[in-house]
Amino acid sequence: MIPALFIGFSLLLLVSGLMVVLHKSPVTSAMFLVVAFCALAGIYILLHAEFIGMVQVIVYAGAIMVLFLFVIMYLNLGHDPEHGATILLRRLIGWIAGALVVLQGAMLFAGRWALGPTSTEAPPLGGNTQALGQLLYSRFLFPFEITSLVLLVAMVGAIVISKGRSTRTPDPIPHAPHAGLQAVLRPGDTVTPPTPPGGGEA
Amino acid sequence: MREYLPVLMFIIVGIGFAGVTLGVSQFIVPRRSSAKKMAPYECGVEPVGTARQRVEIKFYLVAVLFILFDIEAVFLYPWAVAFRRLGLYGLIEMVLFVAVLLVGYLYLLQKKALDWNSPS
Amino acid sequence: MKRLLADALQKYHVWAAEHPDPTFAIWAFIKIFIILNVTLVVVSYLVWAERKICGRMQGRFGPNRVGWFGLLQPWADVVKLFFKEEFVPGSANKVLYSIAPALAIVPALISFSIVPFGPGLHVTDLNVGLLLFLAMSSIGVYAVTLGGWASNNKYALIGGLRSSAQMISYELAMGISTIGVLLLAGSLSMVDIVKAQEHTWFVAFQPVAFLMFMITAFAETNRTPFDLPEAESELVAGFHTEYSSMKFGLFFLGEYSNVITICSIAVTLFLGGWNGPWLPQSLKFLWFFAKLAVLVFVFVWARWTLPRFRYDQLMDLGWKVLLPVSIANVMLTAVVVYMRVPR
Amino acid sequence: MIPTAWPLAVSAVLFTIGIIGVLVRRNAIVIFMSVELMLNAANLAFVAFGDALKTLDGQVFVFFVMAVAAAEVAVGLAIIVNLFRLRESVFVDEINLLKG
Repeated sequence: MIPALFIGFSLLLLVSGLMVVLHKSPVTSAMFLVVAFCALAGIYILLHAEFIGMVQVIVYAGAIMVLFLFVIMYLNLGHDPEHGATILLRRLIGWIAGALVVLQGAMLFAGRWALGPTSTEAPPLGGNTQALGQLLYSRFLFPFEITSLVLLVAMVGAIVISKGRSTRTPDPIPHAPHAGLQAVLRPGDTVTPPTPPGGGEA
Repeated sequence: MREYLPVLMFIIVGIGFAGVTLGVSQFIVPRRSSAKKMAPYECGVEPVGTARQRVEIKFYLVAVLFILFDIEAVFLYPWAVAFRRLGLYGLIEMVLFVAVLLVGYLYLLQKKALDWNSPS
Repeated sequence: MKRLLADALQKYHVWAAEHPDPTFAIWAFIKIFIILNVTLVVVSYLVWAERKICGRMQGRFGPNRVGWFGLLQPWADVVKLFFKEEFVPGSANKVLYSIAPALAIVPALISFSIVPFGPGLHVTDLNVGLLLFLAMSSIGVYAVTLGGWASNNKYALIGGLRSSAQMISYELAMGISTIGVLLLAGSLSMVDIVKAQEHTWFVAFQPVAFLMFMITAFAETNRTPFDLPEAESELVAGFHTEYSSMKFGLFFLGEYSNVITICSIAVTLFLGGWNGPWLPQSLKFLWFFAKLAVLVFVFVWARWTLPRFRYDQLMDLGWKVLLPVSIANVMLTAVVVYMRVPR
Repeated sequence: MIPTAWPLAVSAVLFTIGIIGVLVRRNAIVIFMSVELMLNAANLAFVAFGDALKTLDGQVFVFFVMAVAAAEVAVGLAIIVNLFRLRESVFVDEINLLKG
């Protein structure tokens, strides 16, 4: 019963992972990534990592992907236009890598690993979270305190970069290509030639 | 491991219920669409321009700060559950952790990153 | 007849003893089926109750046409919603447009799997129970964001963004305000939390956390005084402007079942779940539903009395008041628990 | 029971999908999502080995990887947003500020 569940979750994970990469519109690939994270949370629970599974849904599927959605909405992205010579080259890389994936998967699934099957009984000290908590705050104290510094740096960095130089209007790039903007809007929309980017907009 | 089975079944039953409801309503619903009905709703006025405008930067900032403080909350859960065995060391560790993030929070307040009506 | 029943039961016990797993699965499925139907009926009658109470508060009757005291009103609504015409806006993203309502109702229902209604009456008792509720409420944000974005409508986009920004800000304060309870109970499993409240409910030790949990509960379900993004006077109907017929019905159902879910979690965490003085062990679940009814009444009552927050007040309250207060509360509880725990 | 080879194979395949995404796609946001996929593939390998050797160290490490990944996404997307403000496009081919 458990292996069947594992295979189900893995298929869901790999298919939605592929769809993230292949789909045209970024919002749809973001939603496939959310599905992939939930499938991954299911796999973690099967591997006796319940707390990590729940944290995965809360942090990745619930917080990081919301940020991705907000940024995609902020950037007002339509579909990704496919044009230019790079298409041919990219298709080639895609196929080679695809073959690599299939070969790798088959080889690993068939391969015998030295480690035995995973255990069935729950980890020793009571609930998973309790044991994790004790371990995390005793042996892994140092990385835990460093993580708070990493978060602090990220907070300050994000605020500085995004609020950044809004007071000083950024110098307009002489040849800023409008093609980019044109590519962003769908062909159907008419747009009056925009003023060169870099006006003091918020 | 067995107690997670009902959660999975609940997920499947929930999705099934939502799917069946939407599916049934697809068949029953009368379809007399016209160009007027299909246009986005603008309180009866003729829709102007595309609906995909630019969105302010503040929503981005709220989401970023949400992630960082969410990580802090997630670190608090195992600490809270295992607090009785950790004792004084656990308390001191967490006070340090929260103090560092408090510095970030004060920076956030000082820079008025989350003021909605301040013209940024 | 009785003999037939007796040996059928006996045969069932023999079969159940042999292979426990399938019996566990069947019992779980029966519980889930019951909970799903009971929730849907209770939610539709909550809608009816809200309209009745609102009527009474505003000096009028509320629905009393359909059936006795308007009791058949919810069924009339459901049938109406099924048969209303559906306008899918032209350039809307069809797939995401129809997924959003499902995302509104499914997480709210799943959180019921961990709620302990009575001493033995819970679908499942996970040792990370509370986190499942928080995970499901963070998935609920997508219904609002996608609903706003996919319906390709100016009001819906801005309303959807504002509601999701509000929901994630308050979800943070909700997560941290539950940590005080974890410190006292020492476990994430909901049944252990309720058992830890045998003598004194946690609302006695954590009044501030309970108050903050209720405030975030209002914000999390987008109800007054936090429903500015979908207020009539503000953005037409916020993120569900472009929705009609059963899709709007699912959003509506999702909001109300979210109210019931959050209230039952609040009862389990702070008001001692099924603990109550006089009732015998088998009738304890009545305590749970009594407390649930009181909390849901507070939700309905607040909707028709409190004025609405402006958006910047709402965000300031979330970030500048609730967050620091809840972290301070966690630290204070930790110090007190450390002092009081016998060495 | 689940033989350890299976989660490791899934993690390897997921990592390769992440690499494909980074190489093939032109949109900076989708590249960033593929990096997230690669990070999660590494997390899966951690948990698989942690479970096989019956220690919790694997899970603690996944915990820290999540914290760092969150910080990385926060700052990375801030950079992408600023790039978009400057160049009005988020396609990596057109962002060549360093060109002479």
